[in-house]
Amino acid sequence: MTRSLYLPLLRLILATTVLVVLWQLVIFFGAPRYMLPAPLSVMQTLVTQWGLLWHHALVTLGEIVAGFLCGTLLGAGTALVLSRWAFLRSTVLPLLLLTQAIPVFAIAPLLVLWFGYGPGSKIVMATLIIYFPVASTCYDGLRQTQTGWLDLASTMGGSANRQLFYIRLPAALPSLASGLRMAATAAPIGAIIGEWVGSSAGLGYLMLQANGRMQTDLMFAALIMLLVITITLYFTVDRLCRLAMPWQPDHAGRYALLNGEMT
Amino acid sequence: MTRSLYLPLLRLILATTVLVVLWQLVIFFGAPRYMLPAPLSVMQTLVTQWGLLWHHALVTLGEIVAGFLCGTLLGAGTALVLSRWAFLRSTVLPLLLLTQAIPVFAIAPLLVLWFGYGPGSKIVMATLIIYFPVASTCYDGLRQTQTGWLDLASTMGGSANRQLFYIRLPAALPSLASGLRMAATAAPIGAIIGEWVGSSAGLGYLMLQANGRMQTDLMFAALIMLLVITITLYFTVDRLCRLAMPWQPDHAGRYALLNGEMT
Amino acid sequence: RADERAGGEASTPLSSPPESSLRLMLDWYVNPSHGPIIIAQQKGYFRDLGLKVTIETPADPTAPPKLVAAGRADLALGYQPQLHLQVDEGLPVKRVGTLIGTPLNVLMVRADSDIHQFSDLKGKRVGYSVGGVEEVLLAAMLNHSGLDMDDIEPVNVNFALTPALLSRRVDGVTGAFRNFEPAQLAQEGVDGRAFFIEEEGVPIYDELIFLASTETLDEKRPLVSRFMKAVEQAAMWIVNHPDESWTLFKSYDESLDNEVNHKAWEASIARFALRPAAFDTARYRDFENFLLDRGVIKKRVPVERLAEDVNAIGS
Amino acid sequence: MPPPDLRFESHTSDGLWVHQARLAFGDRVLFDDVSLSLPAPGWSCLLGRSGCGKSSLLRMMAGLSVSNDAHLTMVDASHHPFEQRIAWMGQQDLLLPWRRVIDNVQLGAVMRGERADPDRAMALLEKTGLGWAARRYPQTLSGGERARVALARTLYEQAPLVLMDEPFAALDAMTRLDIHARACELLSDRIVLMVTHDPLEALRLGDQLLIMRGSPARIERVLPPEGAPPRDPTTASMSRHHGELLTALTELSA
Amino acid sequence: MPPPDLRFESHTSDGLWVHQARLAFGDRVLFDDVSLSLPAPGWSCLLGRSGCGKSSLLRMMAGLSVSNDAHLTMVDASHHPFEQRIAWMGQQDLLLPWRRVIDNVQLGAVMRGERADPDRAMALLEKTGLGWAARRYPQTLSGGERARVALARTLYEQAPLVLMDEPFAALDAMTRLDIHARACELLSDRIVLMVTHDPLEALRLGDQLLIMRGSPARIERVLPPEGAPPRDPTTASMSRHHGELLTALTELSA
Ligand SMILES: Nc1ncnc2c1ncn2[C@@H]1O[C@H](COP(=O)(O)OP(=O)(O)OP(=O)(O)O)[C@@H](O)[C@H]1O
Ligand SMILES: Nc1ncnc2c1ncn2[C@@H]1O[C@H](COP(=O)(O)OP(=O)(O)OP(=O)(O)O)[C@@H](O)[C@H]1O
Ligand SMILES: [Mg+2]
Ligand SMILES: [Mg+2]
Repeated sequence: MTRSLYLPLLRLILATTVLVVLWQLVIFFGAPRYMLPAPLSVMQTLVTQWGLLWHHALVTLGEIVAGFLCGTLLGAGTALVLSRWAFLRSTVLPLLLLTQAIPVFAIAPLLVLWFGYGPGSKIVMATLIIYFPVASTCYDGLRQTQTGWLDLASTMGGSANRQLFYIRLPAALPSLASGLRMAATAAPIGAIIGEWVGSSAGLGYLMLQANGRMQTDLMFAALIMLLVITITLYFTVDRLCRLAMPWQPDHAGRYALLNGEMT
Repeated sequence: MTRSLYLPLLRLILATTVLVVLWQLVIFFGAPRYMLPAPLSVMQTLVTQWGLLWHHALVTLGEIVAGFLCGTLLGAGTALVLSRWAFLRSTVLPLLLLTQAIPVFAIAPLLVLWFGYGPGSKIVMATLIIYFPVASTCYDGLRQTQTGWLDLASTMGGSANRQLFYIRLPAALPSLASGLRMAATAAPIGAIIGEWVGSSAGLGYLMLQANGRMQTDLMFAALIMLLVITITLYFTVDRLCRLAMPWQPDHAGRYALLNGEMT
Repeated sequence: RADERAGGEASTPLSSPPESSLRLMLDWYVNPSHGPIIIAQQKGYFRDLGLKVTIETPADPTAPPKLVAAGRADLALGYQPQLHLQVDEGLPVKRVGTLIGTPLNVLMVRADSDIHQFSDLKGKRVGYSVGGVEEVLLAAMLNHSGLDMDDIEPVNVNFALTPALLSRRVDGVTGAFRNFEPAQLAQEGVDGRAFFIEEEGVPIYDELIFLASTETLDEKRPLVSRFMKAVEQAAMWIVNHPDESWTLFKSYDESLDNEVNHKAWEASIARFALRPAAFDTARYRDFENFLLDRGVIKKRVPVERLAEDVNAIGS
Repeated sequence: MPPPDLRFESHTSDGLWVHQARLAFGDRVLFDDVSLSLPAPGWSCLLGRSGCGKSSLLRMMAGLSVSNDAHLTMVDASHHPFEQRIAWMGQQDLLLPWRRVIDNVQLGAVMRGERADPDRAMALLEKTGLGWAARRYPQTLSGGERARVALARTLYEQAPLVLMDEPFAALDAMTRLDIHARACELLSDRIVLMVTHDPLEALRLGDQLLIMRGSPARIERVLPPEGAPPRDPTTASMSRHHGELLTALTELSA
Repeated sequence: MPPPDLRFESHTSDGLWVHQARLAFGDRVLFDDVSLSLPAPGWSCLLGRSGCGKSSLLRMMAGLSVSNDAHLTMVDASHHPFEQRIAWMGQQDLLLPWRRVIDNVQLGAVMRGERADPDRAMALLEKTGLGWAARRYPQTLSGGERARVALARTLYEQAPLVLMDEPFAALDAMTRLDIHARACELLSDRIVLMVTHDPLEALRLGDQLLIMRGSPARIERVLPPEGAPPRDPTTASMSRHHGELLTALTELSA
């Protein structure tokens, strides 16, 4: 258990090192400082401006978490509703598709207008950006239930609701997890867009400021804070998803699948 | 066959009507014209400025299609490579995650500087934005192969490559389709962001321009062109995915699953 | 919100007014061009006049006027050329003060390029940020030198002007500010050459102006008036104490403290409007004519619709 | 609904009638206008060649979709449509991998929103010899163990009509004998229709044997040896019947 | 690798030996230090109670993972490790839903990158009575039809060792007799190890019967009636053997 917890962390550190080396190489081969600061100067900024970065990071973190929760709940809820009432699907799905096809930032000013400059508009933005991916992966997952299970449930007199919650939903958990993991990486992007459209705090705000002033090292320091948030969120979600599926081989050991069952 | 082709179209039209009515309602309840123009005036602009819109739409369409192809190929390719060589996964996956966690638009200015203001940078942007979602859904799909099939294949002396291509890949097609559908809605967003960061043609350029000149109706007309492109792309991808899975119930009729097989 | 409204109505110049809040939306992130606002905030001039000013920054300079119109902010920073378009499109905003009363806009090229005069731009790539009228101004300058838009290749670089020039992705950029971009270029060891817009056939205009909503202005005019008073005090103080003012400015936000900003600050001091509330009718009329002639706007409006001197009416 | 066919009333006075069953996939008609009657209580065994439509018939009786050209009518002793609950055990075990064995057994209660009865579920698992596996996930069970869990799940349902599709096919001879006795006892008051491929099993358990044959298929009724099920497979009467049945099957299918 | 155990050499001179097979799941030891020998060519039938570890043993012989505490050694007649190709037919049919029936049969060729031989595949389908279904997707087949496709797929492999886990369990008596004959003929030159629950089937086909019993399990060897397989199930000798085997199984498992 502990081993499985530390191993990915170790790998992450390894991956980071690789990335930093690549980064240094890019600089070596002539990316100018105003485009890409040296890793060292970014580290320095990270230390000297820690207070500033931390303050803004907290703001963004709050927005991200709230947006992630809202987005996944709404998305998963929509998927559930659509797979429960199939007749809705034929009209609601294209509607969803239409709204998804509108780039969030195209309507960002409207959102700011309606939800203000506070965290509200950022949460809405993060929610919007993950809503459709979550809804569509969940929905696809919910549709792919083994029909035999549903047949069995219906002969048992299972109502559509119960079939949804006790058969379709657990069967779709791997797809849900896949959707949630993706949402974990997308929610921060939503919050940042929200901050770019208008705000007075948050990492997105800080990045814009720094970018506008060509303080690329501060900008990259903020970016690194954002990365850390995103990755933490991702691994938390990943771990929770695994915990929610104790029967899955990842957890029960690789030899659990003697009889050729679906993993 | 024809019925199944026209029905979604009909629904789409219905959905659009609903959306337009909602839109009109929003205006009715006080969204100012300079933020949200009336549907009618947008339609008018669509007609009068058709030449302009068409010209820019073609540019964007090219970028989107190119980006979609690159992104899905790279994404699916990565997923294949990762599931073929599991040892890569432990280092490459966190690396991917890191790069995904960097908001595309944070590095958009860098991309523009490297790839220029031409279509190149937009294609790269669209590619980047769909790369990770595609790679991660495909990868999740490729991991969830029924172990029995793989056992069978290995007793037959199937090499890892052949198992990947003849067992894992077809088994993962529903997940791949799910990823591709999502990519179809995200690729246009990438292209538009690319155009916003710097360009001299395309719908994103036109939208920025119109926004700056307060021509909200032109901006929304461009948005509608974008919507049409996105939705066409989505349905094309959806149809192709179905065609690639002739054994799936959607195609073979709903009674094909007598023996309780996975749908 | 309630206390603000109450404050606005109850205020009389004589009694010490209760504190009223005022939301100001800048045009862009905080930079030396915003000097008087920041100094007024730092020196407490707003507070002294009973104002509690919150400063917000957008990423898109076209958003603030809309947000003011929608009542999401009380004041916004905008650009005069833009204002004409906005009013033409029916946006209920008008100019109520001036922050910088001269054009800052220049067309910059690298000093080491082969562009020595404006007409050398023929066949070159020119980057600009979409501000709505920048293309029009560029066209006017080109016409002035006997060229037109077809002779150059315009590229929208969306505010990344300096990097575009530094990386030679474009040969020139328009929309650069004469107080800021040269300092930024110098920081990277590149000299710039500036073509001043007013010398290339564009009428003189106010670069940075304060905008308010016409719908709520009557109610807010006393507040705006006080706000302008504080900005005026600050501008004056900056001129009087150039070095001290830099120290105070950079203390607003630690990320402001760098060499580029310092240089830009020095270059900006001479540009701040010393009479922020004052308003020159001719300037607005002339610029309107200029835009009308080029077909950028469709109709003429009374100058009072565009701008006013908040101290001339009411209170 | 067509009027009940009175022909059937003659041979049993109580039970269940299936009328005018028809199944076709496109042009291929598997059976048409087939009728059968099931005594209540009683155990009917359905035999027939692979692919003749046994599983499909059971699915149709369970109200599950099979083909768009499938139809049958089920009426009870008083000629009313049979609308009581049905326990169906498919040819596959259909255990849910995310529910432990005992939770799989109690699935019916969960599905109907009833209070689950873990004691009864546990008792059934004990009877099928799987008490020790109650807390395991089904993935870790052997084929025969899974089949027995599915059987326990079916027995947990207290439906008057029980449809079972080759329930004992994955069990060894000994376990099978054991389970036969348990099932007979537990299902003594129900209408049971079981598909099986083992003539001995059919002879041992059936109150009537139904043989499906021909194309399109028809159903013939054969009577089992005298004596109450489960019958001892080693008696002479059983051997004779077995021989006869095998010969009959061979002839019929020829 | 431990040196080959010479004890086994005595009873057959040619064939395959499995030594020191051990399987445990955690504390539960299913079998330990079990050995068996398979004559070549010859047909061995493995019988045993549900859950005693038959499928697991076959998986281990096929080189598939079962548990992290599982081990065995397989050597051929000349005491070398057996490294030849193995055809394995699992307890489930494992048909790929995206390949048509005929393509499922030819899967082995595709897997090894060989040229597929559609004529042979078709011939095998004909032999299993499924020539008509060659172009269908497996989802549209009945349980017994699927099992026969899986059998055809196993027969398509031309491996010297064939491991089959209850291959005929889903077939009716008649089809089974038919398939027995075909399989016997087609597999006459291979080493076959088949798990079955039907003693009659074992007696009909086996050159030796292996009975797995006890806990931890051991394997006993029983000789079948004289005569070459497939033996006629209706002879007196078969009946006697059947009775004996049943009694033996009952006793052993008690
Ligand atoms: N992953 C696992 N963890 C724990 N126990 C397991 C696991 N897999 C299988 N078993 C147990 O191992 C035993 C042997 O299983 P196996 O499938 O080999 O039985 P079998 O002899 O083939 O039985 P059947 O005739 O029912 O198919 C069973 O009791 C099963 O519960
Ligand atoms: N969707 C389908 N389309 C076409 N034919 C089908 C479909 N589903 C089933 N069939 C055919 O219907 C026939 C009857 O199937 P069914 O499963 O009822 O057979 P069965 O009697 O249960 O056979 P078994 O003993 O092998 O289980 C089979 O020949 C099968 O191929
Ligand atoms: Mg069947
Ligand atoms: Mg088994």
